[in-house]
Amino acid sequence: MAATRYTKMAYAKADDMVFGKAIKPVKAGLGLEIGAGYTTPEVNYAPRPEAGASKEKLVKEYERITTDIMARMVQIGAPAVVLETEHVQQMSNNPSWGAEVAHAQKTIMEDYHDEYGIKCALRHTIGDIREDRNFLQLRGDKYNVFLEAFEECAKAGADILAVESMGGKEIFDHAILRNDMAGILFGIGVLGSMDMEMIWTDITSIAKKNNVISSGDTDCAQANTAMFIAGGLLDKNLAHTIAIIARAISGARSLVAYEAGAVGPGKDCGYENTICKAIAGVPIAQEGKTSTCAHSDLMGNLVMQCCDLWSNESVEYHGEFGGTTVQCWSETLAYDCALMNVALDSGNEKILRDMFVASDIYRDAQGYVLAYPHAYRVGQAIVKDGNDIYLRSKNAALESIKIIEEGAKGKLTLSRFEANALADAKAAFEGLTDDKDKFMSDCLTKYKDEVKVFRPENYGL
Amino acid sequence: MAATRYTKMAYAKADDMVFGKAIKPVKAGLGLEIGAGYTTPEVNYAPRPEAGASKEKLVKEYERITTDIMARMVQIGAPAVVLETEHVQQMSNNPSWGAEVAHAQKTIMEDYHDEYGIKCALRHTIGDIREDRNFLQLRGDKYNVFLEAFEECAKAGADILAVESMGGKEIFDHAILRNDMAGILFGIGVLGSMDMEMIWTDITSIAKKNNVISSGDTDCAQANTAMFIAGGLLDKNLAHTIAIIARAISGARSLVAYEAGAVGPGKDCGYENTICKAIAGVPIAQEGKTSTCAHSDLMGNLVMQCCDLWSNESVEYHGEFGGTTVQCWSETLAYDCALMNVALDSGNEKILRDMFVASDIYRDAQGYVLAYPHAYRVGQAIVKDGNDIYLRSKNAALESIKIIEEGAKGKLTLSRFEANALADAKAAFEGLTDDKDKFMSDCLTKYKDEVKVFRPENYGL
Amino acid sequence: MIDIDPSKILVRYNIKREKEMTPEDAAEELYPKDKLIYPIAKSIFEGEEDDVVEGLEKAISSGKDPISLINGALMVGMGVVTRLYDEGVIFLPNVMMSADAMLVGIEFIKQKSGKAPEVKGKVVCHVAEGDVHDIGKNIVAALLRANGYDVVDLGRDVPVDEVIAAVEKEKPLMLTGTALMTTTMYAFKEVNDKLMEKGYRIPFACGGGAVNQDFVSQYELGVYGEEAADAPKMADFIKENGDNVVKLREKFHKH
Amino acid sequence: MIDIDPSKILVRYNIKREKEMTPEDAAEELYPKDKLIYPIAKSIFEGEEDDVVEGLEKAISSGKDPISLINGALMVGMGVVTRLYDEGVIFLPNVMMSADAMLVGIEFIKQKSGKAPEVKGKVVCHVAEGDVHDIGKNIVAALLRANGYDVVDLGRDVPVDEVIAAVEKEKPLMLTGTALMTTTMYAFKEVNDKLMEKGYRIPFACGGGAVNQDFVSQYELGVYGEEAADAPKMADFIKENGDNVVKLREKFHKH
Ligand code: B12
Ligand code: B12
Repeated sequence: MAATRYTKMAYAKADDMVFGKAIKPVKAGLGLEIGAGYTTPEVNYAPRPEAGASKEKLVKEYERITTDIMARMVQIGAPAVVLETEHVQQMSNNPSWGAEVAHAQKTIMEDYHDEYGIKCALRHTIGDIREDRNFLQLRGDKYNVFLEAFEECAKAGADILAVESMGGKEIFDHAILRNDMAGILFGIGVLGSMDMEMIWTDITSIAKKNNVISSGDTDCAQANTAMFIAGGLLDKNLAHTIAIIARAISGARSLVAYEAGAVGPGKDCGYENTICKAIAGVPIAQEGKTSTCAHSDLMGNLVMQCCDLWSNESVEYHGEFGGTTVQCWSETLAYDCALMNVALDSGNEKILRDMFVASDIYRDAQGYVLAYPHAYRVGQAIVKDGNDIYLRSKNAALESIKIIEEGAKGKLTLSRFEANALADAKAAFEGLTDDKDKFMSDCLTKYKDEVKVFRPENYGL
Repeated sequence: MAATRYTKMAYAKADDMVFGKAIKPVKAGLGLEIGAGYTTPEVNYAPRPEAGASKEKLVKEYERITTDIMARMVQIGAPAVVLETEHVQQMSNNPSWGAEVAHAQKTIMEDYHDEYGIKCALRHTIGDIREDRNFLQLRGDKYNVFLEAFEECAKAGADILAVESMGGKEIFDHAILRNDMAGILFGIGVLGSMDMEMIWTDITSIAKKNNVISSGDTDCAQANTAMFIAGGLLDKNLAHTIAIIARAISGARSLVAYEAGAVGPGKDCGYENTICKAIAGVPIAQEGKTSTCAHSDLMGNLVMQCCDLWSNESVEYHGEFGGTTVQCWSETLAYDCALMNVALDSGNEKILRDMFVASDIYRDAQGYVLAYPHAYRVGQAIVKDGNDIYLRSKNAALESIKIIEEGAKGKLTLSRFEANALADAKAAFEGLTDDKDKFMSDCLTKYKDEVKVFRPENYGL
Repeated sequence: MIDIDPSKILVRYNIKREKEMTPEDAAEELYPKDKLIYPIAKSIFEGEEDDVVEGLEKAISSGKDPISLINGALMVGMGVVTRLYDEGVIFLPNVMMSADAMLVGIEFIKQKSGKAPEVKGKVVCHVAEGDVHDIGKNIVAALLRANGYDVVDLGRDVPVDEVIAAVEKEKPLMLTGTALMTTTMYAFKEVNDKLMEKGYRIPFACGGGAVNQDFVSQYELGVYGEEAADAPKMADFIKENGDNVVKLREKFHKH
Repeated sequence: MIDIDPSKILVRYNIKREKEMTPEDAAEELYPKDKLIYPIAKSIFEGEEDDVVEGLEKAISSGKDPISLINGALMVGMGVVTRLYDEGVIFLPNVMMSADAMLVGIEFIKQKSGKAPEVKGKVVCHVAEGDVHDIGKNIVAALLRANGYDVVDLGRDVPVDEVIAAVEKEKPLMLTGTALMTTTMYAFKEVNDKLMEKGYRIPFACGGGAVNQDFVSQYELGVYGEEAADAPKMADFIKENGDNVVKLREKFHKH
C-alpha cells in the first residue's frame, strides 16, 4: 500500500490557519477552487422516503433538488456552490443508479454554469456498503461493488469523491458504552486507519484515472457516534470528555486519506478536520450552526474557524414557507459564507475566526480541544510519531486530555462527572504500552473474545 | 389621540448604533432585558395545518412547540430566548383561544425558568383580523374583538404584545403593481400611519394596565409585500429600487407605534426597524439569513447590524433529522446570537456589524439603503418634518432615492430597469405637493374612484 | 464601514444577463409597420391610455373596422408586451399598465362599434377560502387579460360553493386558484371534488406560495402553475390542444 | 485568541444543576445494611465483576440461598444504579458496567444452584429492517437487562418476518423496535400489521431518531418511547397494569 505518513505540520503555527484558505487549494468541477481565498456553501440533502421506490423517481428527485439549489443560488447572487449527494444504499449497491443521479445533477449544474457563470462542483459520497446484517465485510465482493460505485460516479459527472468509512466500528461500538479506552483507540486509531489506507489508495487511483478529486473521509461512524451519544449539556449517556478523546484519535485516523493520496476537501461531518488541515494543509468542509437540520452540537460557530466549504450536513427534501428545504438551508449557508468572504477580503478573517472560537470554546470540552490552537497541538502530537498509527493515536488522546486539564484550570468548567471520566481515561491511556505490536496482539486476544462480531480478517489480520 | 412625534434622532450618529444595545432597553418576561448589551434569539413557529382542528389540539401543539424550544435551549447552553406566537386567525377571532395558548406556553416557560434560570419572554402577535372578505374593516365590531385579544393574552401570560397592522393596504396593493408613487405614499405613509396611531394608543393602554410590554408593529402588509414581489435578483415583477422606496416610507409609518407609546422590541419582519431604532432608540427584532425557512431576501447578514432580538420569522412545526423545526432553527439563531454576544463582550461589535453590512450592501439597492449609515439618514429625513406624517414620508422616499443615486456612482450597480424605475419614481415624488391637505384631498378623490375597495371611513375620513 | 470588492462576495447575475437592447429598441423591432396600427401598438406598450384611444380614433376615421382593431392592433401591441416580459426585457408593472390601456381601448371600441367583440375565452380566477393573499392572483388575472382572455375575478377568500357556482354560470375554459397558506390550500381539493361530482371536467390551474406540484397532482383536475406567466400559456394550450389535464400536466409540470 | 467572559455567552446548565453529593455518597445511602448483601450491591454499583462473584460466594457459604440472592442482592444493587441514573447522578457507562457485572453474578448463581432463576419477564428488541443504527437499541437492551428483564436481542437490520417469528417463539411481554432513518421506520407498521393478523396484541414500543409519537400512534400496537430509560419503565408498567396499549400511551406519550 501507498501511504506516505505525515511527520510534520503543514502550517508553521496555529495562527496561520483560517477559513477559506488552505495551503493546498483544490480545483474542482466548473470553475471552482476550494481553499483558495474564499469559502463556499456545500449543500447536502436526502430524498424523501417515497422517492426511493424506483430509479426513475430517485433520479427525478435529485434533479428537483439540484435545480432548486442552483436557482436559489443565482437568485441571491451566490458566486459558488458545491452539491453533496450522500448515496442512499440503492445508489451504491447498484452503481449505475448512483451514476445516473450524478449525470442528471451534473447536466443541470452545467446548464447553470453556462448560463450564469456560477462556479460549482458535485461531490458524491459513496455509501460504505461493506457489511452484511451482522458483520462488517470490509473486503471481498462488497468491496468490489463499493469501488465500482466510485468509478461509475466519477465517469458520470461527480467531481469530488468521498466516503464515510466504517473500519473499526465493531470494536468502537462495544468500547464506547463501556468507557473502554483501549477499545476506542484500537477501533478508531488502529483498525480504522488500516482500513482507510486500503480504501483510499484505491479511491485515489480511481479518481486519478477519471481526472476527478479524491477528497477525504470522516470518522462519522465512531467519533460522531460518540459525540451524539454524549449529546447536549443535560444528556447523561457519555461524558463529553470521553467523546473528545475519541475525536482527537480520529484526527490521526482521518489523516490517512491524505496519506493515501486524497487531496481534500475533507468531509463536512469530520469535526477532526481542523487537526487534519493543520497537518496536511488540505482544504476542509465543516458543519455546525447551519446544520441543525441534521443534528445538534455544542460548537456551532467554533467549527467555522478553518472551514473552506460550509455545509448543512443533510436535510430531507420537502417544502417550507420559504421554498424547499434545500433552498432554505443553501441560502443560509451562502450568507454565512458571504460573511466569511467579507472578512477575508477586508483582512478581518482572524478576528472573525477568533470570535467564532470564543463563542464555543467554553461551552464544552469538545469545543475547547477543537479550537484551532489546541487542534494544532493535537496535530503536533500526531506527527511526532507520524509513522506509527498506534502511537500517534495514543499521543492524540493524551494531548487532548492535557489540553482539557489545562482548560479546566482556567475558564473551561467541567462537571464532576466529566472530570472523573477524564481522570479515569487518563490513567487508562497512561497505562497503555508504547509498543504497537504488543498492543495489537493484546487487543486481538481481548476483542476476539469480548466482541463476537469482530473479524480480524476484515483488516487482513 | 396621543402620539408624541419624533423630531430628533435618539442616536447622535449612525456609528453609535449596534446590535444588542439600544438607548432604551426593555425589561420583559422572566429575567430578560432586551437591548441591554446582548442579543437574544426570538423563535417563531406555525402550527401544522391539522392542529387548527380544535382548541385542544391547538393548545397541545403550542405546548409541544414551547417545550421543544426550551429543551433545546438548555441543552446547548443558551442564556436567553424569546418565543413569538403569531396568532392564527382562530386565536384572535376567539380571544379565549389565544389566551389559553399564552397561558399554556407561559406555564412551561416558567417551569424552565425556575429549574434552569434561563431568561425568557413570550411575545404574542395578534392577527389583524379587521377585515371581511372584500373590505378592510379597521373600525367597528372587529376592532373590539381585536383589542380584546390583546387584553386576554396579556392577562394570560403574554409578556410582549405586537401586531402587523394593515392600514393603507387596499391602496398600496393597487399602487404597487402600477408604479404609482403617490398611492404607495398615501397607503403606507398616510393611511398606515393614521391607523397605527389609533391602534397603538389603545394597545399601549392595554399593555400598561396589564403591566406587559407594548412592543411595536411592522409594515409587513405593504413594504414586505413590495419586497416579496420584487423577489430575487432574477425576478421581474417589481424593480428593487421601488421596493426600497416603499420600505423607506414604512420607516415613517412603523415609527408611529413608538410615538403612541410602544417601547419595542420592534417586530422581526420590519426591515425598516433600523430606521426606527435610529430615531426612537428602541430595541428591535430582525430576521434575515436565519429566516430562510420563511422567506428569501437579499440582506441576510446586513439586517443583523443593529438587531436586539434575532428571529427566524416563522417555520411550520414538523420533524427534521436534527429534531423538530423549532429546535433546529432556534439553535441556529442561538449560535448567531452567541457570535454577536462575543463581539459585544470583546469590544468587536462594530467590526462584526460592519462585516454584516459589507456582505450585502452591494447585493441590492434595498440593502444599500438599509445599511445603518444610510438608514440613519432616512431617519434624519423623517424627523426633519416629524410632525407631518405626509411630509416626513415623502422626505424618506426622496432621501432613499438620493442614497441609491449616490451608491450607483460607486460600487452599487443597478440594472437598467432598476435605474429607469428609480428615475421615474424620483420624478413622481418631486412632482408631489408639499401640502398635506392638498395631497389628502387629491388622493381621496383619485382613489375613491380608482380603488373600489377603498373606504375612507376606515380612517375616520 | 468596511470597504470591500463586491465581486469577491457576490455576483449580480441580473446585471450580467441584462439584454444589450433597451426595452424601447426591442419593442420597436416588433411593432407592426402599418402607419395606423403602429401608434396604437406603441401606445399599448407604453401604457398610455389616452394615446391608445387617440390612435384608435384615427384608425377608425381612416376606415378601419373597429372590431378588427382588437386583434389587429390592441392584441398585437399586447403581444409585444408579453413577449418582452417573457424574455425578461420588461417587467410586470409595464405589463399591468399596458393591460389597463388595452382594456380602455377595448371599451372604446365596444362603444364605437356598438358590438360586443368576440373574446379569446373566459377564465375564472380566485383565491382560496380563508386566504387573503391576493397579489399572485391579481398578477395571474392581469396577465390573462393582457393575453386577451376575459377574466372573471372572484376575488379572495372565496367560499368553495361560490367557485362552483361561478364555473356553472360562466362556463370558463379554465379555473385558476391561488393559495399562500398551508391551511387554505386544501380548499382546492374540495373545489375539485365538487366539480367532479357535478360532472365538470375543466382544468383547474393552481398556484401560490404554499402550493406545490405534488399537492396539485393529487386531485383529478389540478394543474400546477409555478409562475403567473404560466396561466395565459395554459389557456393558450387549452385553446389549441383541448382541455386534457394529463397533457397539460405533461407540458406545465416542471418538477 | 479573544478573551471573553463565558458567562456573557453561555450557561453551563449541567454544572449549575449537578447534585452536591458524589455518586458514591448517594449510592452509599441507598445500599442495604446487611453485612453480606452490602458488598454485593456495592460491587454491582462499581461494576466490579470479580467482587460480585466474591461477594456472592461469601454470602452463599454463609448460608444464604443462592437463588434468593438474585432479587435480594444483585437486583438491589441494580436498583441503586438505575435510580441514580434516572436522577442524573450517574451516567450510562456506569449502568452498562453494572449490568455486565450483574449478568456475571446471575450466571454464577445459576451454576452454583443448578437452577434457572425465575426472570421478571422477557422482552424482544430489534432494529428495523434496512437500518444498521443500533446504539439506541443497545442502550435499550442494556437498561432492560439492568432492570432484570430477559432480553432477546435480534440485532439490527432485522427482517419483518424474523421479528414475528421471534415473538411467536419467545412470547415476550413487550417488543421494542428502533429506527433512525425515515426510510426504515415504515417497517414498524408492517411488523404491527403482521402481528395483528396473527392475533398478537403485545405492546410494540418504538423509538429512535427518525421515529416520533405521531407516527407510532398510527398503528394499533405502537407505543412511542423517547428515551431508552423509558423501556424498562414500560415493561414495569405492563407487569403492574397489564398490556393495554391505550393506557401505555396515556402514561408514556409526552407530546
Ligand atoms: C405579503 C404577505 C402578506 C400580506 C398579503 C397582502 C396581499 N394582498 O396579498 C398580508 C400582510 C396581508 C399578509 C397577511 C397574513 N399572512 Co402573509 N405573507 C405575505 C408574504 C410576505 C408574501 C406573499 C406574496 O405576496 N408573495 C408574492 C406573490 C406574487 O407570490 P404568489 O402569490 O405566490 O404568486 C406567485 C406564484 O405563486 C404564481 N401564482 C400564484 N397563483 C397562481 C395561480 C396560477 C394558476 C398560476 C399559474 C400561478 C400562480 O404567480 C405569482 C408570481 O409568479 C408571505 C411570505 C412568503 N414566504 O410567501 C406571507 C405568508 C404567506 N403569510 C403568512 C401568514 C401566516 C399570514 C397571516 C395569517 C398573518 C397573521 N398572523 O395575521 C395573515 C393572513 C390572513 C389570511 N386569512 O389570509 C404565512 C403563511 C404560513 C402558512 N401557514 O402557510 C407566510 C408564508 C409568512 C410566513 N413565513 O409565515 N401576508
Ligand atoms: C452514529 C450514526 C451512524 C453510525 C451508526 C453506528 C451504529 N452502530 O449505530 C454509522 C456511521 C454507521 C451510520 C451510518 C449511516 N447513517 Co447514520 N447516523 C448516525 C448519527 C450521527 C447518530 C445516531 C446515534 O447513534 N444517535 C445516538 C443514539 C443513542 O440515539 P437513538 O438511536 O435515537 O436512541 C435514543 C432514543 O431514540 C431512544 N430509543 C431508541 N430506540 C428506542 C426504543 C424504545 C422502545 C425506547 C423506549 C427508546 C428508544 O433511546 C436512545 C437514548 O435515549 C445520526 C444523526 C442523527 N441526527 O441522528 C445519523 C443518521 C441517523 N444517519 C443517517 C444516514 C443517512 C446514514 C447512512 C445511510 C449514511 C450513508 N450514506 O451511508 C448509513 C446507514 C446505513 C444503514 N443501512 O443503516 C441519517 C438518516 C437520514 C434519514 N434518511 O433518516 C442521519 C439522521 C444523519 C443525517 N443527518 O443525515 N450512521
